[in-house]
Amino acid sequence: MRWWLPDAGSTFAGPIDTLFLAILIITGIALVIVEVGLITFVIRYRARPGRKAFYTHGSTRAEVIWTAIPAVTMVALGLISNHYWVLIKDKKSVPPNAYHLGVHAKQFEWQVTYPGPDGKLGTADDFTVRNQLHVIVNQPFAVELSSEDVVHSFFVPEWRLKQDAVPGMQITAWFEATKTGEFELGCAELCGMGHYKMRARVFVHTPDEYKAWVAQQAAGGSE
Amino acid sequence: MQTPTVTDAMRPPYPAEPGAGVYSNKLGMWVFLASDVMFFTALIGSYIVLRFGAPGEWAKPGAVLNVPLTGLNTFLLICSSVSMVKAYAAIADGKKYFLRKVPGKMLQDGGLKFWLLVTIICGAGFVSVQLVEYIKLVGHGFTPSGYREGSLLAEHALADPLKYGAGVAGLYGSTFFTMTGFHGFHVTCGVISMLYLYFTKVLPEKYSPQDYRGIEVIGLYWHFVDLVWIILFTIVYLI
Amino acid sequence: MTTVAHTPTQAHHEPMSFWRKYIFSTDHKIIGIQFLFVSLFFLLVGGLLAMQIRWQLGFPGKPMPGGGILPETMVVNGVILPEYYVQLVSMHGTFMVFFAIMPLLVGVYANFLIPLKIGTHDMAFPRINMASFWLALLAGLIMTASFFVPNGPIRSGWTNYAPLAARPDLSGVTVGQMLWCVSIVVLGLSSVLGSLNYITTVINLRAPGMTWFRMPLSVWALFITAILGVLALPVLQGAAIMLLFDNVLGTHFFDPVAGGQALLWQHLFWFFGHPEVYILILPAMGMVSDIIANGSRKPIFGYHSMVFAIIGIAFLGWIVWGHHMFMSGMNPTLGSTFMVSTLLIAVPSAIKVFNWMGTMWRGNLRFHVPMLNAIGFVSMFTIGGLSGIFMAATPVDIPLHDTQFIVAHIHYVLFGGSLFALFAAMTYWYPKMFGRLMSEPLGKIHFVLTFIFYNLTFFPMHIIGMGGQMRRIYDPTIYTFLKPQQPLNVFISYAAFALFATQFLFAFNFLWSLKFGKKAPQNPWEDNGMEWSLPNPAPHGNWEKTPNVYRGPYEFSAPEAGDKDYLPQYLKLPTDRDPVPAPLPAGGH
Amino acid sequence: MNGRIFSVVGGMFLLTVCSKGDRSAVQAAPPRTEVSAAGGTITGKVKFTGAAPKNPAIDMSEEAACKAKYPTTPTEENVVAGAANALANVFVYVKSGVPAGQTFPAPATSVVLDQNGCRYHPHVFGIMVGQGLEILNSDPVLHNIKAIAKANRPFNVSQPSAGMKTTRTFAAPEVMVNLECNVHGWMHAYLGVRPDPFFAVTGPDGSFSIKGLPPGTYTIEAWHEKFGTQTATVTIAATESKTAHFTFAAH
Repeated sequence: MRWWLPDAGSTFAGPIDTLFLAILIITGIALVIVEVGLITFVIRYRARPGRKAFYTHGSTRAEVIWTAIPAVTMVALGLISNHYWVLIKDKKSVPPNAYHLGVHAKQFEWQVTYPGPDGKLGTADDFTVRNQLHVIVNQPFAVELSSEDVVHSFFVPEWRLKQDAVPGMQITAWFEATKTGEFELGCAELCGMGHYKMRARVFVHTPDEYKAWVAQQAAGGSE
Repeated sequence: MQTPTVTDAMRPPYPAEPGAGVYSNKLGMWVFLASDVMFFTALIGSYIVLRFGAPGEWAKPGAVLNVPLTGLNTFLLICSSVSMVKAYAAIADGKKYFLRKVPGKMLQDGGLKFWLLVTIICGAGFVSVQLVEYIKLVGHGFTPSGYREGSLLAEHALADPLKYGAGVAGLYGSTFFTMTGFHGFHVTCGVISMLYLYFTKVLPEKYSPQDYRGIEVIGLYWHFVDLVWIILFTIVYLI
Repeated sequence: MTTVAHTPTQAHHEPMSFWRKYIFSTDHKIIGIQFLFVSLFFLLVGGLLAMQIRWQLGFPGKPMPGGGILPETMVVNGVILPEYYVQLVSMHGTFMVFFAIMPLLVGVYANFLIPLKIGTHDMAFPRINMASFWLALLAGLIMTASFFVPNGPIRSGWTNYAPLAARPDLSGVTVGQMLWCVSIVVLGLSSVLGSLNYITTVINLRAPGMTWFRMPLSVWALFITAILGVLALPVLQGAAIMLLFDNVLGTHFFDPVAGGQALLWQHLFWFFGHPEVYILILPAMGMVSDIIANGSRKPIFGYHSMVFAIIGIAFLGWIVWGHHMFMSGMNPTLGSTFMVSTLLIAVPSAIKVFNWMGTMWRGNLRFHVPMLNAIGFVSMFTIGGLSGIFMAATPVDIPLHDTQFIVAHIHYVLFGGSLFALFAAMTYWYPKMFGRLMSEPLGKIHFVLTFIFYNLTFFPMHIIGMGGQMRRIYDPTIYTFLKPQQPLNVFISYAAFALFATQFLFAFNFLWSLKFGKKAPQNPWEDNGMEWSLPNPAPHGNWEKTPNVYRGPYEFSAPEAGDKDYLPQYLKLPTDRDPVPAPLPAGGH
Repeated sequence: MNGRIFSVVGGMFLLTVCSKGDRSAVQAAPPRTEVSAAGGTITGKVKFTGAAPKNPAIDMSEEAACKAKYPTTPTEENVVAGAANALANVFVYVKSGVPAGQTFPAPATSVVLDQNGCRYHPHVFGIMVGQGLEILNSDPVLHNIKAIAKANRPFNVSQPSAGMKTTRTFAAPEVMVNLECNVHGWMHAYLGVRPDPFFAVTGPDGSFSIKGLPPGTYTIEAWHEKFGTQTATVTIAATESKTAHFTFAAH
């Protein structure tokens, strides 16, 4: 049984998980304050004969406190989050040495275009594979997302990466896988009856495994 | 139940403290107009977003749409606004219901019945001109989904794609027909309500300087519809 | 002393026919009750759809009991088909948001409470009010009809994202999509007509003495909600019309091939969407404030800050819609601005929660069923509000967006929030509507069971959402990373079935007490509201003579009240002077 | 007052719950004439010249259930070449020449289209107007059958588990209706809808035969998904057998 976020599989996972934990702690504290407060009030101030409620219309001091504290916390949270948000999503954050792949989403499958031996996308030797994403570990990759028909969403939980593929738009999402092995890519945006079946396998190779695979693909065979 | 004493209906009921100071019907119409502003914001906002985000060149003004005729039509609608104000003034300042001779003045100082009738006719005129315009445009091949193949406009667009915005004709048609269509729908509703008021309230002379709420409320609506058309005319026809 | 010139015709009591009095009634209370029964029916429909969803998620591929009655376009050999599953998901959202919770909160309680709580005879425009109900019912019937048309209802979620919803060849839905759009336009009109009625009534028809800051928080919340409704619904109408034209007239608003933009729909929908979700929670907040003050026998803590918190939520609600679209390919810098506004909107909600706790602090708490449900609201809404912060922080939203975590957040705010408040409100104003009291023990059992099963159903959704289970997927078991948490899906399904069953307790209590409930005394909850000065059920036209208001709504345990711990707004104490209505505006215009 | 509200609103409930539409739309069977058992037959062979293009391999590794059904790697069936350049999967039908006024009853048996091993069996086939098409899913995997048609109403049906059966009929003649599965992009099938039984699909040896033709001159068309169409005219005097051969140029 899994009770926490998926295992970390990319460089994003570290900061996102720590931020998740920080928010969990902040909200946890707030939740405990409210729930414990409610329970103690319910027990302590329940109606007893002869008791009269304390007649007050409130206190501005209390209001100021529980306005300022949440406001300050939220602003702090905002500043931290923005730093990572720009790092992950901003176009200029895509590392220059990233390998570029073309991912074309279509109703109910992912068509991944690889640059082929010459390493450049858009040249004659590119080849396209259905529902298989092959990347190299510890090497930044940039996925150029496009969609043919409806909005799909490129989502690899282990990489903490989600980006919608919108028809008519070319969106780049970058990541750097840190763990080898086989993962899964799912579609996170409802795209029709086969939405749940838009599953592709993700392989994170060591550099030479990847080269071998590319060579074998370029030769036209399939494994 | 206590018999209602007839107080001046034009005054707002006694709120606990000075509220908007506007009687309920007028306040209700103002709130409705706010909601209609949001409706047209959605349509016009989308038009602006689509036009600036459009991949190709938008059609040049006047290439497809008949600007001079619609300009005249706009003038007609503005006149109907003026006549609406005259109708409102006629009843609000206690003028007679129908035309009455004013010594020394060429055009008698018309009353509510005359001016509201003028407004209705101008409004109906505006809608019919728009309708004729629609029929002509569709005849030329300008449809909500762009230029119909093999139509006159399609050939023009082929010949001069820049002037006719051939690339984004689909958007051009969609936005044009939706916005002007719904404005036309609003004008038609205005004309129908004015006709209803005309026969049930104005002709039987139910309005008086003490209570002319219906006229003021429909006047508000009419000026709003006229204002929306001025905006639409500028951004759809002129630019 | 002062009356409105055109009081409704009940002034001289000519006997009204059954039809005029109950079916085509212009009495705001009857319209409120009509809304109540229709909305409860649609709540049941929404619940039934939810049960089928839970069956499919808990037991994918296994024949659903009772699935045989459905046509073979939806269920084959008892197994739900994927296209029917996405229809279930879309229709569950649509029915619950538009035809159950919104009418229950705004249709029922704005109609029923506003004239009673501000001391007037009826709404400013009674006939428009009646039209608002019948349009809402018509919209509901049109939406229900979309189940019985070829290709069934929509398949693109209640948010109906554009390219899928705009292209019948891609979604497979033809007539159903048009019916959805038409139903939403009709509902928009009904909601706008209702809202402009509430706004005009609150501004103009308050009784002498009922100043702005003597209005109870429930009326404040309903007033601000009406403003949100009047400004938000037309935008959805515009978007629905554009979607309808894309389906029918072949326009290209959302068709990227011909230059349209897919994101345009998302911007339009969520520009309406976020004020909509505040329409779904503000009335609940208002009514809970009234009930908690009553239950604690203590004035609401920080009345003015509560009012400004409602206004703050309503205002900020207009500038946060982008947080639904962090992942949608929208410019990331927009993501940053929407994050800041979204984080700020958490502050007024925090203020409200702390003020409710402040009200209960050193109170004299009576645990009648409305109070229990109100406390349930506060505790559950807190979790809902806090789980919203996870998604407001944009990097954390990356793994969580469009997963079951969002579904958990929605249900904690909507079910734990609005529905608990509705259970409280329905029980609280039941005597005023029907003259009888709902059974107290049955109400308590229902609350306890609902509270337990509700948490067992929706809390684990946070867990499977963190695990990455995407929203609206037909069969999670085909993903290896979701297999380890499938037992949680099964657990949630069982808890959901139990939660659904518990609701029949409430339904039985509600219907049974109509005829056999204990006769309600004049002021069963010993509350200060103006409505309790009327007999139960309140007569047509409410007061003979517009009542006077002498004090604020929350004078519980006030020193002047002597031995009693409440002091109704309408009670004239010897020291009170009759309120002088505001001077008339000059010139009468 | 409450009793009334209760009964009134109960009535409204019934109003809102409309009864389910009538499911079984019975199709009225028009009166038709019988096909004479004798009549002429047209047989022939379909060949292609040049090298047969290699059918691309299908990587079914994502669907273990389907992959297990193939000893070797399955390939697409774009060009199925038999011995001596024989061309299979060619849909040969009588395009025109059937004497007007003669209508043919749709056979009661329906054509079975089986989805097995993530492939359509048969790949190309014919069906008569009004004849049932029974789509069977023998894979424990989701297939959705999307029929792309212009003359007929398109449909898109899903079959998530094995053993599911869906029946459809076609109201108008159309050559060819494309069937595809969006979940498995390589799955394609082609279906010719004809008002008369005079059609056939070439087997692995490239041969076809159309029987029971009343006397008359017919134009026969041979359709192939990659090589296009070719026509030939044949005249049938009495109960005789004529031949018509087609040769496509491989490209």
